[in-house]
Amino acid sequence: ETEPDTPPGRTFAPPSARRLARELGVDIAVVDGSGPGGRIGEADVRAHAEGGGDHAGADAGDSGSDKAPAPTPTDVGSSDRKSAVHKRGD
Amino acid sequence: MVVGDIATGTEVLVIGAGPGGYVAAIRAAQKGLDTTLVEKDAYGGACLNRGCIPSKALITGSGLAHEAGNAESMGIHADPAVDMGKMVEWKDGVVDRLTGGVEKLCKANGVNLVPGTASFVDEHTARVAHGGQGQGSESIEFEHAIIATGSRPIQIPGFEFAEDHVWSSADALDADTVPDRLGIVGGGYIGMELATTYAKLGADVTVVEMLDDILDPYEDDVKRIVRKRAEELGVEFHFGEGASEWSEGADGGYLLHTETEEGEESTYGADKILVAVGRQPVTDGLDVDNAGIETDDRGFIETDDRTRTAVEHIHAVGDVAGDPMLAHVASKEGIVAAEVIAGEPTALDQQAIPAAVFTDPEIGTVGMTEEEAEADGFDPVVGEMPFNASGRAMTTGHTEGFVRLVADDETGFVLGAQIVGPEASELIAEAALAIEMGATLEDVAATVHTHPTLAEAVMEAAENARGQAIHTLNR
Amino acid sequence: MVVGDIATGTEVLVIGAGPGGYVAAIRAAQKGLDTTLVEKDAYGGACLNRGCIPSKALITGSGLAHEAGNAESMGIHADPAVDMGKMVEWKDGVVDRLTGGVEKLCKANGVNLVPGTASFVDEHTARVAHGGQGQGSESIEFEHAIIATGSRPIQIPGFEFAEDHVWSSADALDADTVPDRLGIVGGGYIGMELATTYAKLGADVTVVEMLDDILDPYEDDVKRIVRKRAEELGVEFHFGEGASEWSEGADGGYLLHTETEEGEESTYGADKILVAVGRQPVTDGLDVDNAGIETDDRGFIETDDRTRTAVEHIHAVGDVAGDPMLAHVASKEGIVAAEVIAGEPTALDQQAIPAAVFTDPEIGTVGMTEEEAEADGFDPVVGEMPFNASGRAMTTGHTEGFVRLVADDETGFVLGAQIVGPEASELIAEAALAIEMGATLEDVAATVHTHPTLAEAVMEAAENARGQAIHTLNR
Ligand SMILES: Cc1cc2nc3c(=O)[nH]c(=O)nc-3n(C[C@H](O)[C@H](O)[C@H](O)COP(=O)(O)OP(=O)(O)OC[C@H]3O[C@@H](n4cnc5c(N)ncnc54)[C@H](O)[C@@H]3O)c2cc1C
Ligand SMILES: Cc1cc2nc3c(=O)[nH]c(=O)nc-3n(C[C@H](O)[C@H](O)[C@H](O)COP(=O)(O)OP(=O)(O)OC[C@H]3O[C@@H](n4cnc5c(N)ncnc54)[C@H](O)[C@@H]3O)c2cc1C
Repeated sequence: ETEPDTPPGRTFAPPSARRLARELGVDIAVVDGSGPGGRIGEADVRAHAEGGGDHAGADAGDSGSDKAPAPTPTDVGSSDRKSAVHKRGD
Repeated sequence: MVVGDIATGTEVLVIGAGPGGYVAAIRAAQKGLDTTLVEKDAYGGACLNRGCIPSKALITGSGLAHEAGNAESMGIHADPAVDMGKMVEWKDGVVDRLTGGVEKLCKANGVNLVPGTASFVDEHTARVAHGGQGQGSESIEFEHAIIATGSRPIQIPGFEFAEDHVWSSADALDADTVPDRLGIVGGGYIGMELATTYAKLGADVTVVEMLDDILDPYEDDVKRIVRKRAEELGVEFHFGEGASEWSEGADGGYLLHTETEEGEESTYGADKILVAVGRQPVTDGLDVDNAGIETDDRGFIETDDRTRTAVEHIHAVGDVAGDPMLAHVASKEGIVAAEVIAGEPTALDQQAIPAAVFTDPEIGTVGMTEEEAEADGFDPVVGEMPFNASGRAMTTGHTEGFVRLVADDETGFVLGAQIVGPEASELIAEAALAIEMGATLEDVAATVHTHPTLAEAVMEAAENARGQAIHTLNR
Repeated sequence: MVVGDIATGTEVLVIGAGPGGYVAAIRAAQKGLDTTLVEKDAYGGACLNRGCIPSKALITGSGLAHEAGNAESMGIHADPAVDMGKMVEWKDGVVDRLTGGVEKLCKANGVNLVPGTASFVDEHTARVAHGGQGQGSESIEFEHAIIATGSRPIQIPGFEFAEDHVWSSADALDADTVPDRLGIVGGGYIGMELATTYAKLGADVTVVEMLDDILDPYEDDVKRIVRKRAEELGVEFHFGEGASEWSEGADGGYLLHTETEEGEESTYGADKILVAVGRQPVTDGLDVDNAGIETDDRGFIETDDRTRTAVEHIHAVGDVAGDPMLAHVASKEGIVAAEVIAGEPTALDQQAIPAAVFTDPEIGTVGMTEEEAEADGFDPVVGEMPFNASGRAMTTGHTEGFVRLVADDETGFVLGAQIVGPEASELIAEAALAIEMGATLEDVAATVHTHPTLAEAVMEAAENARGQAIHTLNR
């Protein structure tokens, strides 16, 4: 039985992405984050699980995920919440 | 000394030193821009001098006196006497420290302060008339301008503001005695904050509101809690009635006359009549048309998501730029204006704007209601935690209200929050960050929240939306 | 009626109904597991009955009385009299409602409640001795167990707890009168919360602490603010002194004897002596060795990041599982234990645990200090906002303290926050969410914060770290 440990030190990923990593058996410490500063989102975790390391960008809507990495408030120009969510999530 | 018409130049001219203007000026100066801030009255604008700050100070004072006088069940016996003049003096001290601070911060950041009234001469020139007799005026040439002239209370026909009987909100915040009977026209947030304040100070408060409830934009269950508590405090409400006129009463006080849509008339005795029916933008005397700018039919200046007016190098921020007319919106817009002028890619891209009402209990909201989320095409899921199930709320003696989170069912993204209860104005900050960060219900629920705190209720509401709250039953 | 030794079976046996155990039991039942919760004393454990909740209730009561009695500068004249018996009665009412609520929530979620004292027979069997004379016992077979037996106050030699003179924290929360002089041994958070409470209730409080300051784990500038305020309230501190013994005084009270490391002796008069020097795990009589579990040299049960003990199907949560001994940590661990047993991929993967001290002013901290961040290999950048520059703080009359954010300079990630000031316990929630989400300083700064709120100070601290705060000078 493989059960990824919670990595020591800080992990820059939201709780949902950390939980997903455990669910998929991914060691989140080796996932490349596509968010600001290398923040890891759920799409990054899924991309890692599927593609062996190469991450899909935060805006890549084709990662097959129904959830998406945390957006950044510098998403200029999308004053419409819904379109912002869908852009990140579809 | 008579100062003639001298001409100076500046990169950024900011007109009005309220929370829109002074924040814009400081940020512009921080970005290395030569910045001039013109203010005709008092630093800090409406917010610091006769709005947010003085109202919150009196809410604290009246709240403390009232709470201490009603804590027998806690074993506290007190019969507090309030010296209203002294309380207002204390409030004035707070205001003075803050407005003095604003002036100092502007100077420390290198903003040129120019007292006076500004008006546009053309697209790149303003004239500043200095106050006082024979003080002359100066011409200022600017590369960019930020209009932040704010708003003033709306007057209604027959109710000219006059301190001895018809109060504006500014008068209500500067009274030296508590009137025995206070009639309030308008049950919006300013009317309700002042109704609560004066009821706690011992006035018999009557609120007359044209609509059929208080606090128009809020949801029914939010309004109900605030209205019920106000009624407990002795506030009397008359809905569906518009103020038509006032007259002198036989007892030395005044009579407030109202009329329903059907023409039914009523009369309420009052020693002061506070009119708080809304605020209108201040652009008169500003001659914006000289700069090629038009105002809309309500007097507001239209702007885009970079706070630019139709004339690209002239921005407008704060109350003068339209709804929501809130201090933190003015400041946010001020920052965006300054950074856009500095060439940065800043924009009004916030996902949600929090707002608070400092009634008893407080209201804090941010983002979408369930109904709005539905209208926006989401399939919303809702979680609630009532404060009467919160240990922390019980230990504060304040258990009215709830935290409600609205999220997208499919993705779990938090879309909105409605909080009514103790410290709602503070608790909404976490929800606002959750929305901006694109946090899910799981993220909020998995974040460890200190025990015992009111903020735990935010976590519990997230768990409730997921069907697994601990301290409340899941539906 | 004498009940014989009956045998039952359960999927999950939870021992102890404090915030660790009852939360674990409810979550386990929510996950569809057949769950039995054994409690020998009172639902809610130390936290609800003689810890978090009663202390916070008395902090509210004493705080309100004190504040109302010291608000002349606000124009409020009151001379509150506190009926301590009544205040404790009110506190008891709060506790009763909460413990009753815990029992109801357990039942509503389908948890089997078994009153009694549990001990392990073997790896899959526990015996529960029912309370009262001749009440017999029962055997319970379990697939999984969660040990949540909590902690009790440490006694020091020569200071056996005895209500008429040597108080534990539980006694201090149950007094019916305020002692004229209260001696407190221990300047940790429990000692300091009670020192503040009793000082506000009018006692002459003396705190004796072996170390050279209060609140050991906190930073100097945080401690200083709380210590100074306590001194203003009349609390007298004696650092570097250990309590050696007590004796009867000539005046009917007692004498608290202390000694420095160098053997220097002092004596302080006191009518009650409160010993608050820490808490130790409760495992006696539990016979954990029968289940193959060992305790460490301090008596704690070691666990992994899934709350499992060395025996994989037996978990331990809360105070009995070691530091930090906090209610919300117990609850978090309880949830993890239940979900791990239910086969879910939950773990103790939180990035930071917030903690609060409910002194005057409050302290709220989460994550790393600047020093810790450095030690951890980060290049930390720090931003601060003092509350004396916060408009909201001024309007509440409480301006001591500050918000400090610690972030990684390179990426901007928020690593920690230290808040001391009004509502610090609530404000820390936003910082905790920021850390869990991997938010940057820019994220926090760009989130619109309601004006006027204390939470704006979190935003300002983020801006200060970026060199562009508006309401405080940037360094
Ligand atoms: C009683 C009350 C309570 C309130 N409470 C809250 C609250 O709790 N939270 C909140 O967010 N909002 C609150 N508000 C609203 C808040 O005060 C406004 O949204 C805010 O002040 C708008 O800021 P501003 O900078 O746009 O304009 P203002 O604050 O109105 O400032 C405009 C400034 O421009 C100056 N000016 C105008 N014309 C000229 C000119 N031609 N030349 C030079 N100077 C000029 C004015 O003298 C003024 O100082 C409250 C308002 C009131 C009345
Ligand atoms: C004065 C004071 C103030 C505090 N304030 C705070 C605060 O503000 N915030 C905070 O986070 N923490 C606070 N704490 C700490 C907090 O109370 C503990 O961290 C928390 O109660 C631990 O929870 P627990 O479930 O591990 O154990 P406990 O709450 O100790 O519960 C353990 C339960 O197990 C039962 N039990 C023990 N052995 C057996 C057995 N063999 N069979 C059956 N039942 C058994 C006990 O009767 C008890 O009910 C405070 C503590 C004190 C004393």
